[in-house]
Amino acid sequence: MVNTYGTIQFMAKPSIASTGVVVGPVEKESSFAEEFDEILPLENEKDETFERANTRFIEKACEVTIRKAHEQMENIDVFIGGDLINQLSPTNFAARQLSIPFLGVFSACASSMESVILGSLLLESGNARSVIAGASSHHPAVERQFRYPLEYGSQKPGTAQWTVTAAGYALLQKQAKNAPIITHATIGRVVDGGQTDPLHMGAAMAPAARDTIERHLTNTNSRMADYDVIMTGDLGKIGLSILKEMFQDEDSGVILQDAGAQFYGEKSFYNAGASGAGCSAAVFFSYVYNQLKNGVFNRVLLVATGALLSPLTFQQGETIPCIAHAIECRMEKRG
Amino acid sequence: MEQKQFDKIVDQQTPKTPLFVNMLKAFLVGGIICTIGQLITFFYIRFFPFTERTAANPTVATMVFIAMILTGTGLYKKISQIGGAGSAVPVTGFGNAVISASIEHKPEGYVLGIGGNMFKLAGSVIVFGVVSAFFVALIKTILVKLGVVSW
Amino acid sequence: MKNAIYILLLCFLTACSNEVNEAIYPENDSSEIKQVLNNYDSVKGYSSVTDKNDVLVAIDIRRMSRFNKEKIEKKISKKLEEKFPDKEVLVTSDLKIRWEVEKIIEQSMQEDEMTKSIKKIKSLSKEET
Amino acid sequence: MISSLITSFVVGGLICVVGQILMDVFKLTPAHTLSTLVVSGSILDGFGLYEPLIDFAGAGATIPITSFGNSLTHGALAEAEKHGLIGVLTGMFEVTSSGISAAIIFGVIGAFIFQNSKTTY
Repeated sequence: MVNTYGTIQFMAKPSIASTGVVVGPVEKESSFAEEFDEILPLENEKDETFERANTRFIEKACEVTIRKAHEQMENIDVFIGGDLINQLSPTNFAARQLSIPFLGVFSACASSMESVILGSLLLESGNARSVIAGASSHHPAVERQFRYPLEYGSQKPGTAQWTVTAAGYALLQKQAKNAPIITHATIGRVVDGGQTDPLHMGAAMAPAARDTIERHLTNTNSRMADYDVIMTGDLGKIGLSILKEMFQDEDSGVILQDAGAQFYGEKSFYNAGASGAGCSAAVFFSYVYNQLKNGVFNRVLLVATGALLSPLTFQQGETIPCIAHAIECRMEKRG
Repeated sequence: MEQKQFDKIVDQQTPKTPLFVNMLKAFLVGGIICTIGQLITFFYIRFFPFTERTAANPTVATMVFIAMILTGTGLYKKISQIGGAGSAVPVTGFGNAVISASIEHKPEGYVLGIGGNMFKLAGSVIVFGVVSAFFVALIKTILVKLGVVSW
Repeated sequence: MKNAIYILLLCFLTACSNEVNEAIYPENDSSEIKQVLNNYDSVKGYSSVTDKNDVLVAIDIRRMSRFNKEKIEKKISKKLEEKFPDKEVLVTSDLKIRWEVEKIIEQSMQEDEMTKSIKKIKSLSKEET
Repeated sequence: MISSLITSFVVGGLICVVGQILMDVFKLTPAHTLSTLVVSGSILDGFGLYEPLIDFAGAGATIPITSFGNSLTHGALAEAEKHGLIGVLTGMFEVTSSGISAAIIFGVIGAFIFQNSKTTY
């Protein structure tokens, strides 16, 4: 393990052995719908609270992940996960059910990459053989905590994003067969672009994404064109165009992509696109992972961005600090 | 990158709010809601012993009842996405704020959930209505006592 | 398109106020009420009933004069009180009361019945909001 | 009657346009917008301007939330006229209770009837 200016280079070839993505009913409108492992017909079952439903999504995603790798729950050493609800209660409650040694992480919508980085570090140091890592978000549960009651009519501006209902988890193992390996990771710095509008997250998160991507490129001594795709988590359509504008790189136009901007395609109902911890997790662990496995992509940079605000801080007039964590994945040529 | 430069980029890339279109939609939706209110007022005047003045009360209650049905069936937020202030400013918007909060917090129990959270959005309207009414009435009463204005 | 809507609305606003409706019951002492009411341009119609104690006048005020509704009502009722010093005068532009008064006229009620209705109407109008 | 409907449409619509301007131009949240309108309704009544508007526009003036501030002030003023300064405190809710009580009652009934579990958006 080598750390240069915040970018970690993994030597032990931690790899993503399998993934599991479980999404809610609204997400069947997603342009990635075919890639998801399971689409549940209901956001919550009768008499089930949204928080409890969020827990169920996480449990389900973990089960799918482990089943696809033909592993047993008992053989997993550590479970790392996060979500957006206060005190991480859904993930904590899922850990109660799974009874795997558990680390809860929070960096808002960047939680997915944070847990993968931590998992890779555990593998690298030899302290674990199998780690399950990921994140989730649940639209109604998140909405009621951060914004207004679900049935409250408030006009959403074009910059607003739709928090997805999704749980995405990945099983990390050293040198799994025919699986993409994680070569580098860049831990993000908290960057504040001075934005205050909680309905314009893309603008708030773009500086954090730029900071992480730029540091990653410098530290690994590479250029944008070296990657098949650099995919950010949930900047949304407007956030992505802000990021592209900030780079002014001739390659940024095609290579920079955003999971949130593509999640719901061009449907105007979702305004600027998707967001939420589950958004980056779902897209990275389904679409991007499958493309890597099928050899369409060989080298990708996944950057999950998170806005570290709470309903209290923006009412208190604080600006929105943001963070972005990145991992670089490669698919080794099959020999 | 400097803050100024970044702010400029954000400004360029963020689509402008379609102010005129939004105003027109608010006008139409708000106007329609008020016209429905007027029809209900006529109904109460015609078939019940209410005058123009006293019919306002049952009209407001009926509008809140309609807001309950629309909120519970999930239609009100769709109307709001089009209408904006047009659906928020009429009393139905006040009803929507109260009713949506109480439906939302049902899982936390009747006392702490519904009772405690019902006014978490609409409470400020009552607070500021009462406070401003107090001061306006106080000032006017004092001015009348001083003989500056009359009732 | 939008201008057209506004023009249409304006047309509606002005066009709807042309029908004039005057009814006084019983007709024998109509002249004095008529005299008073015809002086007011803002009143476009009225119906009135009188019994031995009361004068009830329901007026229809032009839309744009409605801002001054209370003032107009007060003025007219003062004028009428001068003409009928021994009767109680009630002048109102309330729709409910106009409908009730019209009902009395339509049914051409007898004295007793009318007194009863007038009492009911007066108690209605006294109710605060 | 038709003219009443039109005036209530126009006046009610215009009050909503003011709300939309507060939201879009001054970037206020819905709660801030409604509070501002309620305060302005009560100030207008202080000048004796809101009641003529109700006379003119009917439901166009009573349905928007501004009438809430108006009737609170109106109750307080009516009571103050009778009982002096102390009436300012006691008369406040005399006139307006219908909006609040309807919201509370239908809020509780709505919570009983409706579930917050629909997934169709």
